[in-house]
Amino acid sequence: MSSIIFRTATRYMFPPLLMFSIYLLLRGHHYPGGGFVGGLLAGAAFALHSFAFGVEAARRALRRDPRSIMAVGLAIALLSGLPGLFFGEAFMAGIWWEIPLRPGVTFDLGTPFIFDIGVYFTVLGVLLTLVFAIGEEE
Amino acid sequence: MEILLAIVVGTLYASGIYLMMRRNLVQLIIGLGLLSHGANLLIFIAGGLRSNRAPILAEGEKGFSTVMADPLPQALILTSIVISFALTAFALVLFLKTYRIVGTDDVDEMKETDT
Amino acid sequence: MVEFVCTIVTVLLLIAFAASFVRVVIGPSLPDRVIALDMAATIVVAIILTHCVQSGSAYYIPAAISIALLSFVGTVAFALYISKGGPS
Amino acid sequence: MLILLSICFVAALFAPLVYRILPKYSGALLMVAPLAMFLWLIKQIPVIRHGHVIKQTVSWVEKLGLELAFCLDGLSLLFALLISGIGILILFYTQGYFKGHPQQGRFLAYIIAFMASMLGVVLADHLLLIFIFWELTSFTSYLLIGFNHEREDARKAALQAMLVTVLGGLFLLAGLILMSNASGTWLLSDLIQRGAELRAHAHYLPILVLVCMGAFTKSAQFPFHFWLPNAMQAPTPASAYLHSATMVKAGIYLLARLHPALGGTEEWTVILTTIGTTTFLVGAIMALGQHVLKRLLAYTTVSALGAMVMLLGIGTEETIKAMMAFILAHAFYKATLFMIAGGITHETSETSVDKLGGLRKAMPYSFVCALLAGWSMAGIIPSFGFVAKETWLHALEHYPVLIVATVMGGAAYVLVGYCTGVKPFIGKRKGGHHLHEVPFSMRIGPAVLGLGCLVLAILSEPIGFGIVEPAVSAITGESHAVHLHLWAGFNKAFYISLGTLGLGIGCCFARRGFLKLGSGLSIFARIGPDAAYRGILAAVLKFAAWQTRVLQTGLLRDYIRVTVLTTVVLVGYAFIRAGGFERWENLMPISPQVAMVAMLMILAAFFTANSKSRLRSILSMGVVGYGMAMLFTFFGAPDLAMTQLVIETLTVSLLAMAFYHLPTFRMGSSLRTRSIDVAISVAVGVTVTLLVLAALHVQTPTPVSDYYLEHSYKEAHGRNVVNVILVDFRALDTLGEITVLAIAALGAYALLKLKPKKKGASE
Amino acid sequence: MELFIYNVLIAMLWGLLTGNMSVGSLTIGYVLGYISLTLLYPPTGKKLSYFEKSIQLIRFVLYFTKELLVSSWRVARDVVKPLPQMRPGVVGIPIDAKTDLEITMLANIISLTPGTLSLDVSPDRKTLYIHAMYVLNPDDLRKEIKEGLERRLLEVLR
Amino acid sequence: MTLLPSLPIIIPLAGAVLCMLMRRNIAAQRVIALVTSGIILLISLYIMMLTKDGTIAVMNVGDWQAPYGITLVIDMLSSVMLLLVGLLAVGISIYAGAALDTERVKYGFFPLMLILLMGVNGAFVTGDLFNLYVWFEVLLTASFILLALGGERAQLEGSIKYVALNLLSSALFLAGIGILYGMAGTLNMAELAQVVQQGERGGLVTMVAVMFIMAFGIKCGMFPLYFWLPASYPTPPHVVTALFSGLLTKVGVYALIRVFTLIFSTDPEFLHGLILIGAGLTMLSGVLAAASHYEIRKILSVHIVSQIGYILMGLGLFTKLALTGTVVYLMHVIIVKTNLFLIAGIIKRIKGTNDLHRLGGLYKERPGLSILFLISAMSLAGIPPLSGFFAKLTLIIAGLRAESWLIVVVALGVSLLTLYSMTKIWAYAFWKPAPELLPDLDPMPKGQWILLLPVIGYTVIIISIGVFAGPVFDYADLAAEQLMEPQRYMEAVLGGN
Amino acid sequence: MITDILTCIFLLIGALLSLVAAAGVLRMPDLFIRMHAATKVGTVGVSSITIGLMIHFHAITVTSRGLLVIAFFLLTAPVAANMIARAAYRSGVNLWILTRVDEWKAHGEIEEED
Ligand code: NA
Ligand code: NA
Repeated sequence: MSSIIFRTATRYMFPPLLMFSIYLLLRGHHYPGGGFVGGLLAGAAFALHSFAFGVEAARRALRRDPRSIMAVGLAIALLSGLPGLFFGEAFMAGIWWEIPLRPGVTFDLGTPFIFDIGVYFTVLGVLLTLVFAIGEEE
Repeated sequence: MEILLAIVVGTLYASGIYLMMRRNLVQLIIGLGLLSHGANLLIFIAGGLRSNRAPILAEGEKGFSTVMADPLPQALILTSIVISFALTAFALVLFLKTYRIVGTDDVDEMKETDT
Repeated sequence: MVEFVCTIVTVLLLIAFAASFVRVVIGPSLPDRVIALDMAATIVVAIILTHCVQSGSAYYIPAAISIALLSFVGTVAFALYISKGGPS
Repeated sequence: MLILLSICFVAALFAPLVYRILPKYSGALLMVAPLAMFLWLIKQIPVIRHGHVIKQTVSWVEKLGLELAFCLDGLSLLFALLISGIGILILFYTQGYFKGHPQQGRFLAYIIAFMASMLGVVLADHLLLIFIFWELTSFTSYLLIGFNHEREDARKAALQAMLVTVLGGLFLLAGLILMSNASGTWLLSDLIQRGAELRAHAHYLPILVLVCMGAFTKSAQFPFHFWLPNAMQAPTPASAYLHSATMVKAGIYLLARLHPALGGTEEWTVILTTIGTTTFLVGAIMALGQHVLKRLLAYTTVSALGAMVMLLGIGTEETIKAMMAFILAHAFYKATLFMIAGGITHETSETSVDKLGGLRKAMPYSFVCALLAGWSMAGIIPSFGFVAKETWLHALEHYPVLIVATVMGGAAYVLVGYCTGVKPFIGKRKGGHHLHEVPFSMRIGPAVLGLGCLVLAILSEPIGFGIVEPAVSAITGESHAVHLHLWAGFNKAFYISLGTLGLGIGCCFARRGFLKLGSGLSIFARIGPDAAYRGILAAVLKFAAWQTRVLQTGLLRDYIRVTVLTTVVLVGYAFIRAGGFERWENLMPISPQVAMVAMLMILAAFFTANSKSRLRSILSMGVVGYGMAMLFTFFGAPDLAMTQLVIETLTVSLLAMAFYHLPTFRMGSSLRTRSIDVAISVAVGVTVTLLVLAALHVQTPTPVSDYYLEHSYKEAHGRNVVNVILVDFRALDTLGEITVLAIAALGAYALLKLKPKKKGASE
Repeated sequence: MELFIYNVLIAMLWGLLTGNMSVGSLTIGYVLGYISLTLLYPPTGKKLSYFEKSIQLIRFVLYFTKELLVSSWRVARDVVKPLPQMRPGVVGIPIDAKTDLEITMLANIISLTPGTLSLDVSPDRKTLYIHAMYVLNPDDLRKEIKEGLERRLLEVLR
Repeated sequence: MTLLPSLPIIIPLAGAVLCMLMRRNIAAQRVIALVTSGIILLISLYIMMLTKDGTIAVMNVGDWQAPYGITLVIDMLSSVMLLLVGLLAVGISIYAGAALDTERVKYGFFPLMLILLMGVNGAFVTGDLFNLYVWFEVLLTASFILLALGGERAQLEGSIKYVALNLLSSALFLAGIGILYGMAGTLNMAELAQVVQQGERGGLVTMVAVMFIMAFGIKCGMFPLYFWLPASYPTPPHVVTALFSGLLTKVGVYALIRVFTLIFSTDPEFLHGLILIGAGLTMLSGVLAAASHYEIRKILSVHIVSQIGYILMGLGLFTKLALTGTVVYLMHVIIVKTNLFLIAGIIKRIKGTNDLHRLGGLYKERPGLSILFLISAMSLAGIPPLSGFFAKLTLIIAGLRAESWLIVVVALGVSLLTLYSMTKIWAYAFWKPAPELLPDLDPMPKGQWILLLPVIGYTVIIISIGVFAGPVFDYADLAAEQLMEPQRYMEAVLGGN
Repeated sequence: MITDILTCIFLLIGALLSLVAAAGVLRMPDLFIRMHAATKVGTVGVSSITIGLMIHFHAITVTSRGLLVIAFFLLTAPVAANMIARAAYRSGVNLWILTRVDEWKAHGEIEEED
């Protein structure tokens, strides 16, 4: 089994890692990052978890089967292409909503961003499907 | 500069092909990896190394004032990197499984289906 | 001045990178290669950070963090591999 | 016409069904189709007789110029009458022959389909349509010859017949298309008008040869005759129909049909006469040595077909008239004899003439019919065979050499006519078991046709101007009056004919000698065309096996070598063809960082490739990846650098995780192998480098990218242009990319978890 | 309680990352941190007490930085010298640290300090084995680590 | 047009996602796959209606105007290909639903199949070179997995060669794209065509074109690049081979046709000459290989190679008539080949083997199946008036009109050898009496009639292509016309400037 | 100006430290000693360069992220080193011949563990 040191370190690194991955996702549209790298880092966090506590524990922490997450991610990415149609535009046309955070400051939420979220979840699911499957190999 | 990089691309392709012709499954995978590196670098060079400035618009600005690196080859390479990662991962598992079932990782011994 | 120093720094770092690459090649044990590669990754981070200074764009910093984290995960994976008695 | 033809095909289609529902009456029911055709044709005789031509055209494949164009003139009328008329009789015959046979329905289907196809050949006016029906006859005859499919001989014979005739068909196709290209029309009726043009065309000789190849294979001309005797594996109704009366005459029909377009040249005459005469003699001689009923008949059929080609080759009005008369005579007597032979074998289970005898008591009807047919075959008055032979000899007046040949052949016909029409019925009974006459349905055909030999002779005159004359006119392309006489007086031809008969009778006495000769001739089986066919087939198969062995070695290395070398050679050739490089402009100056990274990458790639330790190899590849990331960093691609590094690390880690389950490197290749591989790899490297260098000097400004840079923030709300391209401008790529990722993971998972089942579990 | 601090820390980290220390941003950070934590710990009734130990923390950081620089220098010098002067050895150190966090922190700090590298904790969690570059006397080394690093660290943590 | 051209991509993906979400419910997956396939077919029929008057349907994904975004373009060729995919999808779904074991379904056969269809459709509709690469990878990945799924030894060995050589092809393809982009500054095929036709870069264009021949040549199984095909195709379940034979190599051919009529049409003497030589060698080599095998699926597999030769022959001749022939050949061979593999699957089910030496007696026992086989086999051999005849006929007429004698000779000879191979199967498996040693494994497997459904359907199509060759040729002719006049394509995409 | 000089100094220190570390990795006699060089000096090197970076940009966003870089390195480096060292020690990687004491004596005992 892995050492106390590693387990403890993992326990404390896990949340910041997840957070960092979301940070990369959110900032991806303006700065380097994006759903892909974000998803990979989130996956890396769970991979680390599985190294430290075993695949079973990591699966429990994830709550859902990674393959479902993957499918959901794909579904999000696909669905993000549809809103444009309701506005008479083409499939995958970007539709943007300005969400006021506080007076004067708005957050641009757009279908391309939702698409990126789909990428995030797909990549997360993919990486974990792989890591768990290889990890469970005898 | 580009000439040097062209040689790098050539070397990557050459090493990749050489590894693919070895007998070991792992070398096959590594060879494929080098090949995809080579292809990516080729796109990068052929797409033109026109600037070292990242194509990212600074906060507060509305448009680019200087020449930026070409963003399109970058996007293409990103896609290609991800795809080849996916394929490498799958190939790895495939080879693992093959080794288990066939009982060897010697590619030269895998000719049952051809004759 | 900064740009010039950055070039020198990058070259120095590349020499260090080369040195760690040599260790990757000569081994002799797997852990040797792994720590050498980990160090190579660290040096790449350093090079990227230097490039930030040189090009005046701070965009690469998240990249540096990602690499630090991922190389950690990679090193751990190798450590597990070694402790499972995996052959080199 | 089209409707009647369609009815025939429909009848074929439903034959098995009809048979299943009404097994007893299926023959009679299905007979309606050819009967309708036959009656319609009879009705057209006067029309055609007056020089009219009946045409019908329905468009089919417009873009290919292919129409369902049919044309009924004297020639096609004669053939169509034979086909449908004999077809009806064969259907009767089949009813009895296959009584109780489980696959009778299928047989009916095949033979009616064949009949329809054959009718199609003779009625079609469009060159391609002819070919379509032509191929259909080959195909249906394959099914018919192989009808006794559990016998290996039957399967082989069927294959042989089909390969030979289809091969010819392919030649024919090429010939027909060339002909159309040369003449600018697909329609036979137009083509005939443009004969002069065609004969003067540069492609005339190829066209002629190709068409002849088609016709000769179909009509069993030397040296393609060998398939016909072998095809006697077919059930007798099929042999009687296909291999005497109809299919084999398709080639004759075609040549006759094209005579106005292609005929009359020296080439035509030389080719047709030579081949025809050779076939005529070879068939006759081979027939002499046979003792199996059907083979006797088969070889004389070959011979007869040769005679027809010979007569057509000479191409005078007289010879063509003789040919038509002979076709008619031959169809009647040969079909009869085949049916009788089938009946004999049906009742006695005996195939050899020498083991038969004294059947006249048990099979009186058959005897009479056989006698009539044999009579005609021998060319003795009063029979239509005699009429034909008279006309024939008369036509050959100016070709003494051919007359000699005719006499020799005719003598053989006498012998065979005796052996098949008389000998089984006379003399002592052989074989003790209880024999009886063939069933009624099997008597109709021989009776009608046998009597026909006589009746036709009596009706020579009307047949001559009613049926033969239009046909001859169609062949020659101008109208002729044809007079056929049963008795033309004691002329030269008659004496020769008489001589032939005498020689033939002599042959009958010398038959034992011929049988010995026959066994001597069996050497042809080893060195003749049949052997050549087998040899070629075997050689092709051997070559095929060799090429498969050489190409499909099973070694991935070989595959990669060939693939890569081909690429290198072709790209290299294109490079040289393009004239190498031009000069480069606007290259970036060398910067020390990039140069160092480049050197490191080259080294790392080298160590990756040349490593005895797989981990060293893998980690060296990691270094290559890091080098890539640094290059991406230096050239303004932070997203790429980041992704590359992350992916590289992941890949290396995944490999490490998997390595636990894989063995270490063990097998090396020999020095020779490695040297070759190194050489190939270096060639690849050089080619790729040259390619990149060649690409450098043609770089253009990239308007697309400028658009992205300009619109990324304004319209796509993103500052990171690369990311905007990925999720907006070219989001579809990314959608595909994550799909790849997803299924790769799915696949890896499935591969790891799904355990292979025991053998044969799936499908 | 420990979790609460940790959560707050995460929220602040979020602020740092986004470069936006506004209330809204911190709330988002808090929520994200909460989600991450719940993924890790299914809710339990565990209760921990805590108080701010900023002064001790700062003192510790200063001490550690000094150690870091000094030993870095030592190692660097040794690396460059033609003939290295080191005396390496593997030494077991009895530890007072009890909790996972304490043990881990200690091990990490030891590893970070040049010249020492923690190898493993004994199964009974009482001994920490380290590899050291300069082992003139194992007992001196033990004392140095126990009195210096461990004491100060535990001060901060407890 | 804001959606329609993208539906052939979206619908299968949606179906696949649904299947992935319903991982455990096998019955639901079967239904989803069938319904999705049905929708694909309906859409392709609708698209066919739209494009049959010569309209080229264009859609800019994300409303980014060409050449900046990714443009989907459906001309007649694409439309025909889509329709074929639809037809195949429905039949394969039905067959797979009945034939496959639950394990394979549980581990994702249907989502993989649907994704394969997505990739294939994507390749057929895209008007962007890099996007084409992406779809290639999508369908390749799906095919890798379908090939290996099940994990039997032969499958795995075959997969390795398949993976290695196809990835090599991808590397070539990618290199070609990179250079082309550097040269032309665009990835939109219409604009690329414009740039190339301005013709300043002739030499380099030819080099890149050769690379594309190689890259697509590997994918479509051209001589001497086809090794992966015989190594891998005979290994997975029959329904997978059927799917592959219908679609995979054909996408490679489609790509060759697209690229070499639209973009690289400036140097036909060399490039199309090269393709023509390749075509001749391909058909010859494939058919010879078929002659040497005695296993139904191996024979059929190497025959794929041979048929690719015919399809390429039309492209190599590069006349309108020849391309018409190519399009008809594509229609014909996709259906026929799939059908033959499905029949081989049924034979395997009934007799437990596909080895000709061990088979026999099927003609006696299964007249219905025999006729179904015979029709497909003879169509493949080019016996009139079945689909294959018209396809070959057109090519041969085109060859003779172009006075390319040699290729015509080869094509005719190969046709004869094809006939030989088909009759070999017929004689051994159907006519020959059954060898005693082989017990009838499963005299009437339950649900076999479902397996026959698609086979019967395809047989009807095969006959219909022959009988209704007129309309079929109208479509093919329109497709060829559009291919020979790339100007139309460019105008449709770029708006005439 | 002063920031530039400071930036340069920190960058150079970082580079030199990395160089020294690399030299250590090349020269040191056994794995564990090499690890001292690799992990620590490398970490300090990166931190130094990061400080240079923070000084150069002297912007709050860059500084905060720079701090994060340092924090992540300080967090991951020792753990990674520990993992490798432990695994290596247990799997029997040779200690330098001049190693003075080995109080753990678990060297090469990996098989018992698993
Ligand atoms: Na690290
Ligand atoms: Na480190």
